[in-house]
Amino acid sequence: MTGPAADGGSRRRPRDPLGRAPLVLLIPAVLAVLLLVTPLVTMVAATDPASLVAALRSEAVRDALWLSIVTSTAAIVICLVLGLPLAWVLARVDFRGRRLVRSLVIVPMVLPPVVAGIALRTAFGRSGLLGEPLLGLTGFAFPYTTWGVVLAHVFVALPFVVISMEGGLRAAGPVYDAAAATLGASRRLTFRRVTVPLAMPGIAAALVLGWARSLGEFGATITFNGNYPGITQTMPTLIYVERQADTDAVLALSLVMLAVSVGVLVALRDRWLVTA
Amino acid sequence: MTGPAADGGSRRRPRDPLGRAPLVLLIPAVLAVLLLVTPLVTMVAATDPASLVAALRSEAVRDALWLSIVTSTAAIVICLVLGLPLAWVLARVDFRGRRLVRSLVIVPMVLPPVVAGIALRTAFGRSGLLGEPLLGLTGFAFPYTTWGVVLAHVFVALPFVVISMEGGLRAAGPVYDAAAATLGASRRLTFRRVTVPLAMPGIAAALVLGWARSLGEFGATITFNGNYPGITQTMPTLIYVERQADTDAVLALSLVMLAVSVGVLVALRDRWLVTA
Amino acid sequence: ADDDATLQILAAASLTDAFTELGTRFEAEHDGVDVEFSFGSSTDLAQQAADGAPGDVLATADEDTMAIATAAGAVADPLVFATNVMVIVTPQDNPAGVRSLDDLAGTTWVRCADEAPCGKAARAVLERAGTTARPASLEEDARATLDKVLSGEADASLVYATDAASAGDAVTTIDIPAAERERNPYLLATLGRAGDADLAGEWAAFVTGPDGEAVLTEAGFSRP
Amino acid sequence: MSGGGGLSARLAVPARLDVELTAAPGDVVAVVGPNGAGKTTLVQALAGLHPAAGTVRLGGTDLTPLPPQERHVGVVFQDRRLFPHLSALENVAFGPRTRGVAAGRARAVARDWLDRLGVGALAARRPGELSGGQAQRVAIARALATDPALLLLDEPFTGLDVGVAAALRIELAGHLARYDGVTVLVTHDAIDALTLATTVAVLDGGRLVQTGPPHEVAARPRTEHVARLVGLNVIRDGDRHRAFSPSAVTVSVHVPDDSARHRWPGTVRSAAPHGDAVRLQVHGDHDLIADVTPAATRELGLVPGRRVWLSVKETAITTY
Amino acid sequence: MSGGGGLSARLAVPARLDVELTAAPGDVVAVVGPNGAGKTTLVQALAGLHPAAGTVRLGGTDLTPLPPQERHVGVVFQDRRLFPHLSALENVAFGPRTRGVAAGRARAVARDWLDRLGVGALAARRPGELSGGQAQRVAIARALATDPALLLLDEPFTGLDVGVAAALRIELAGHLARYDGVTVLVTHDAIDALTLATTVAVLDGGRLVQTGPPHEVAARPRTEHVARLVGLNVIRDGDRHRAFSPSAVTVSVHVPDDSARHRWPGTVRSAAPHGDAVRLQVHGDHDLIADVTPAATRELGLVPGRRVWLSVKETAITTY
Ligand SMILES: Nc1ncnc2c1ncn2[C@@H]1O[C@H](COP(=O)(O)OP(=O)(O)OP(=O)(O)O)[C@@H](O)[C@H]1O
Ligand SMILES: Nc1ncnc2c1ncn2[C@@H]1O[C@H](COP(=O)(O)OP(=O)(O)OP(=O)(O)O)[C@@H](O)[C@H]1O
Ligand code: MOO
Ligand SMILES: [Mg+2]
Ligand SMILES: [Mg+2]
Repeated sequence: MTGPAADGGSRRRPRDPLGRAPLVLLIPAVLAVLLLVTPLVTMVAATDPASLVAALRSEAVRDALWLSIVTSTAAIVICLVLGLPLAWVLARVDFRGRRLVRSLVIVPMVLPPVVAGIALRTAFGRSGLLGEPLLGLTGFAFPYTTWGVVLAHVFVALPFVVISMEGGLRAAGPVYDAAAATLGASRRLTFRRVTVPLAMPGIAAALVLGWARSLGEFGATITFNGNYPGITQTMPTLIYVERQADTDAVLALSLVMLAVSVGVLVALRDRWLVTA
Repeated sequence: MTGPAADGGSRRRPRDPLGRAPLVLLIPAVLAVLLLVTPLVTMVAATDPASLVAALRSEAVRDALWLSIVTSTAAIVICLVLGLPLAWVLARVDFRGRRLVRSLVIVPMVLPPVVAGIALRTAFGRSGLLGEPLLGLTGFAFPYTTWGVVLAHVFVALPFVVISMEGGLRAAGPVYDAAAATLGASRRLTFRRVTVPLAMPGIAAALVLGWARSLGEFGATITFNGNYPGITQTMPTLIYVERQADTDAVLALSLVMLAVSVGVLVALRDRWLVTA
Repeated sequence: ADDDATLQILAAASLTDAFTELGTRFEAEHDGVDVEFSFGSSTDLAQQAADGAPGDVLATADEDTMAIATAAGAVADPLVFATNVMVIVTPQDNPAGVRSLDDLAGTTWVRCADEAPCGKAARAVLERAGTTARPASLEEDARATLDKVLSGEADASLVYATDAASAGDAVTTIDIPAAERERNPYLLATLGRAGDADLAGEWAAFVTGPDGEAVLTEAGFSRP
Repeated sequence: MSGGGGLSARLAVPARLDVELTAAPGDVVAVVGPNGAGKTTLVQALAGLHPAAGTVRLGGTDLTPLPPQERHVGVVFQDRRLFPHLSALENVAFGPRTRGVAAGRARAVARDWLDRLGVGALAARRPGELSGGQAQRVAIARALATDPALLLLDEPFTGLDVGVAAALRIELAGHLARYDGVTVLVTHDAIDALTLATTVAVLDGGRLVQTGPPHEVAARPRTEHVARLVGLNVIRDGDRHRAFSPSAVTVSVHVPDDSARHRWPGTVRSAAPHGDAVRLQVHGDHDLIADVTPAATRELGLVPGRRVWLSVKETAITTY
Repeated sequence: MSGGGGLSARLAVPARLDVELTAAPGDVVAVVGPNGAGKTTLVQALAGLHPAAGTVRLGGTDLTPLPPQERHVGVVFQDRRLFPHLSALENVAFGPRTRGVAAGRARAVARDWLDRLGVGALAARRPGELSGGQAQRVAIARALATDPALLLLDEPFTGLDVGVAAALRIELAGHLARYDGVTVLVTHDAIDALTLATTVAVLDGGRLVQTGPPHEVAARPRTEHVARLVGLNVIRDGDRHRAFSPSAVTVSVHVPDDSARHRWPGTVRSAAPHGDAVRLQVHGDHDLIADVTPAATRELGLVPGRRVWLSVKETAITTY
């Protein structure tokens, strides 16, 4: 409590005690950033400012942007609700067939999005295996509805979320689960109060991955749900359709999407992505 | 060494000491698996066996499959070479602007694949900002070549790989880096002998994510590279073209892709995906 | 014709069936010639052609997209080699009992998006007929529109006659009288940088010749 | 012995543990034994954290089928396992909270325990911001705060400074005196075993080799490890043991010509102050310890490496 | 003192540490102090692992600008930090390997160290498969195997059983006697400080409050912590200290009427065997310790809670 010297007011970034990062790692890292950033920069440069203004004024753009945000967010909430338990089971429960389940979970990632849409149709379409009885019983069908968009997003994003979360949960050592158990915490409480907070960086990163994947998703959505403004037309769908008519507009629309997503990512504080 | 009782020969899976997994986690986990697996099953059921046989016989399919595997594998190797250092820098080096770099790295994930293709064109296209001088100097241009396919795959998969690896590297505690440093290991050696082996489960999971993403990639590839059989026509591109002619064939082709990818995923032993 | 020449054709995806067949016939007639296709959306192809993508011939599904290539100086003097017309298709058993555009109201039907070539045609037809029924979806392209009927996801859709023809017995095709006056053209042009302009020219002639006529008609196209 | 009311356990982990342990309510069982003897394994098996064959009964309840969260144990782990994402206070309040204590009350209980262990001022810090000994005290507070029926302390005084360790022994002795549960205390320190325990259980190679009241085990150690622990010399003679105190050992630099019947040559390995005496470790046929006066140490030059003779009178030896 | 050849450090970590430390080549500096005094912080700062203001010079070289990997230190971390993915052998061979020793030779060196520390049989196990004390020994082997110029041992005997700890002290004493580097040994155990150290440095609240040869610090402790550590009573009297041995204390249950000038009332907090005596902790105005005979303990009923009077003769007190 009574320290030898008061903490200086200056909050300078301290020199890393382990020394400078080696060039053999810095150089590829810089290359990687350049590879990812250059196309974004050139795309911005190639965009006609006039069409950007037009895009921002367009009601169709606002609708699509809003729908994109709503459906991606809904999808990621569902991915959290379904995916976190699945990731936990894969990380913590030692059951026969775990390897198979993990492989099956990865498979939808491999499907080209359009095929994912077709697969969804065979299951949940109006004449799909589950969709047909559902329609008969309730009169509800996923295709052509916003729910269908969310379903497609979940199907595409969930594998990324689960696999990525599983890594995070494994890193949040089971020794703390054991400690919590001796303190009387049920597995459920342990999950909520210990495992999840400890794995939070990984979980958050997984959700960002999933959200981004879902925001850019288009093939499965359009194949399964079609494209109707205000109902199923997300930004990527609008961009795709628009492209057939007006290439300039595509860049402008893409920029709008980029701006929104960078805004969201920066707004999620650093610690939500990964904590130091 | 001299134990009180010999280890029984039976290798039964021991009961989890912490008790059964709670239903509140098991139920959503099962739902998640069902959601992901049902469409795959119904898709298999909907496939006409005859077209499956035809697909397997087709030379175009074999070419495209081979190209897909080659380009995805090349892409993931590049993702490893560039992405692992970048992930390490994001996880370990405390530099001004780290948050911004991380956001920029995530952005390409948000781009709909077709837009990613357009962005790539503005940078690396024959008349792109970098592509034009490159073409002028070397006579080489990325678009419409297998290199272009690999570039598109890297652009699309790298963000997933980096963000996911960063989580893994963060979990491989820096305290071990410090221990290695006191034993005389340079940061480079520490990276190779300590950090990477410790983060292996996360790194492997990230590579699987990236490989899967790249295998299913199609929008950026076809936009940036066109669709030339044997050169740029990957499985997803072939499936796209085939869809214009024959939906049955699409299912058959997708199944072939699925089978191959499940085969690869299962072949990568459990420990390569995530170790217990 | 030359030995061991390759003819590289960039063609709208809706031409996949017809051009593949024509390619086989062309190869049979031209010893040592290899015809290769790069199918894609007309927009993609036109842009790629403008960007200098390898290829000898560009075939697009409408004038606007061909204009992209023309404007870039990649092609000159495109020619219309076929036209297409809108029809209604329903699943084979026509569950919603659609007989004409007027029956669309109240059913789950789809058409192409306004921005797609097939969407422009569909909208023109619908406007001409005064139909105001709202589709469930504005599809990305003609094939996706057909697909919705084929898979039972839609009761009806407006597609090209060529798409209907490719689906064969799987669908019931209903002609639209008002559509005849909204035919849309398919254009073909030799790319400026064609490796073998002669061969490209021969392909144009072949497509507009008797073989082309036979195959294209079989596929549901009409002559311009 | 019947385990009615107290603890009665029979546990086996292949190749690591095979013990039978009973204790009456209120008992404090000190588990001692060399590294790798299975002490931690025993603690974990009792807590239900390590799969083990056998049964554990406590106060008439059969704990065997119960998972750890229903056994109502309190554990100080050898590797501490404080939750890194929670403050010291939250770590300690965790147990009461899960046992249904209201949040405010749980925090008050936690704060009280932290105060008792002298780390109340650090309540808001996370484990990563504590020194080793500070963290150890938080770990002890966390285990005690749940008021468990079975208290399992795996080397709880590790890393504590002498003052705190002494104070904590007193605190713990007071607590354990009022406590009618069973305590299992793993320790490498004779003081813990002798001051806190009602029973000492000596573990070696996964088996219990001796159990009994502290003074008895201390007086008649059956393993070299316990002899070292309590500072006695023990020599095995067939299946009997002969024990004698280090202060009964006479050290000379020549062959002794006195009446002592027992004498051994050896080499001094170390010399260190022990109370008012100097304790020598002598290596020979037997490894023995001898306490001599500081004066003698100087006069005889008893530094490491010195060859010496040790002798003990028969009357100073207990045989059992 | 000049640091020429030896260690000369001046280190400050805001609010945690501010010390100046010098040591000659071959010196073993025992750093003692209560929990949270800054001992681990000092070790980490010397190793270059904790950002600190100041300078560190060793054998004429200025280590200050050097990162840890170039300081050639050997560290036993308080939290061990064995590489979990490497076997015990690989952990120990890691240092020699990075210092350029050929693989086979490094493994031989590692095996030798593991053997010396009695864990050679566990060479193939990973840290997760070792008991606490076994892992601790591997950690010590790992630090020693690099033959460092500066050896930093943070509570190296933690979790070791008495036999091993004693053997290890002997082993280490031998090693350190031949060693011309500087050793900094953090410990809570008086025996370590007294048997292994050439200098004892007492840290409190981040500052060095006393430095000197072991016997001097032991004889004239300036902090209560050191007094406790060496088992002396120390009473502060203005800026002077008065020390006396626990065996000089007379315990009575009534107000003593003898000639002793110094007497204090108090309550017995604990009674534990200490050598052949019983050591009492007595709580009063001062917390004092007193050694009495087991017989006296029984006769006077010196159990915890008993009110007693302590007295010391003036002649038994050292004032400094
Ligand atoms: N995961 C494991 N696999 C194999 N053997 C193990 C494993 N964990 C521990 N052991 C062995 O089991 C034995 C008992 O270990 P345990 O941790 O119970 O010892 P301990 O008595 O607590 O020792 P210490 O005093 O060093 O803490 C040791 O020999 C140890 O090497
Ligand atoms: N990350 C941190 N942030 C703030 N304070 C810290 C942090 N780490 C340690 N401290 C404090 O610094 C002081 C010195 O800690 P240090 O670990 O050096 O103590 P120590 O002397 O090694 O104690 P011990 O004997 O318990 O190991 C302690 O009071 C501790 O609470
Ligand atoms: O350009 Mo198309 O033929 O509508 O896909
Ligand atoms: Mg242990
Ligand atoms: Mg410390």
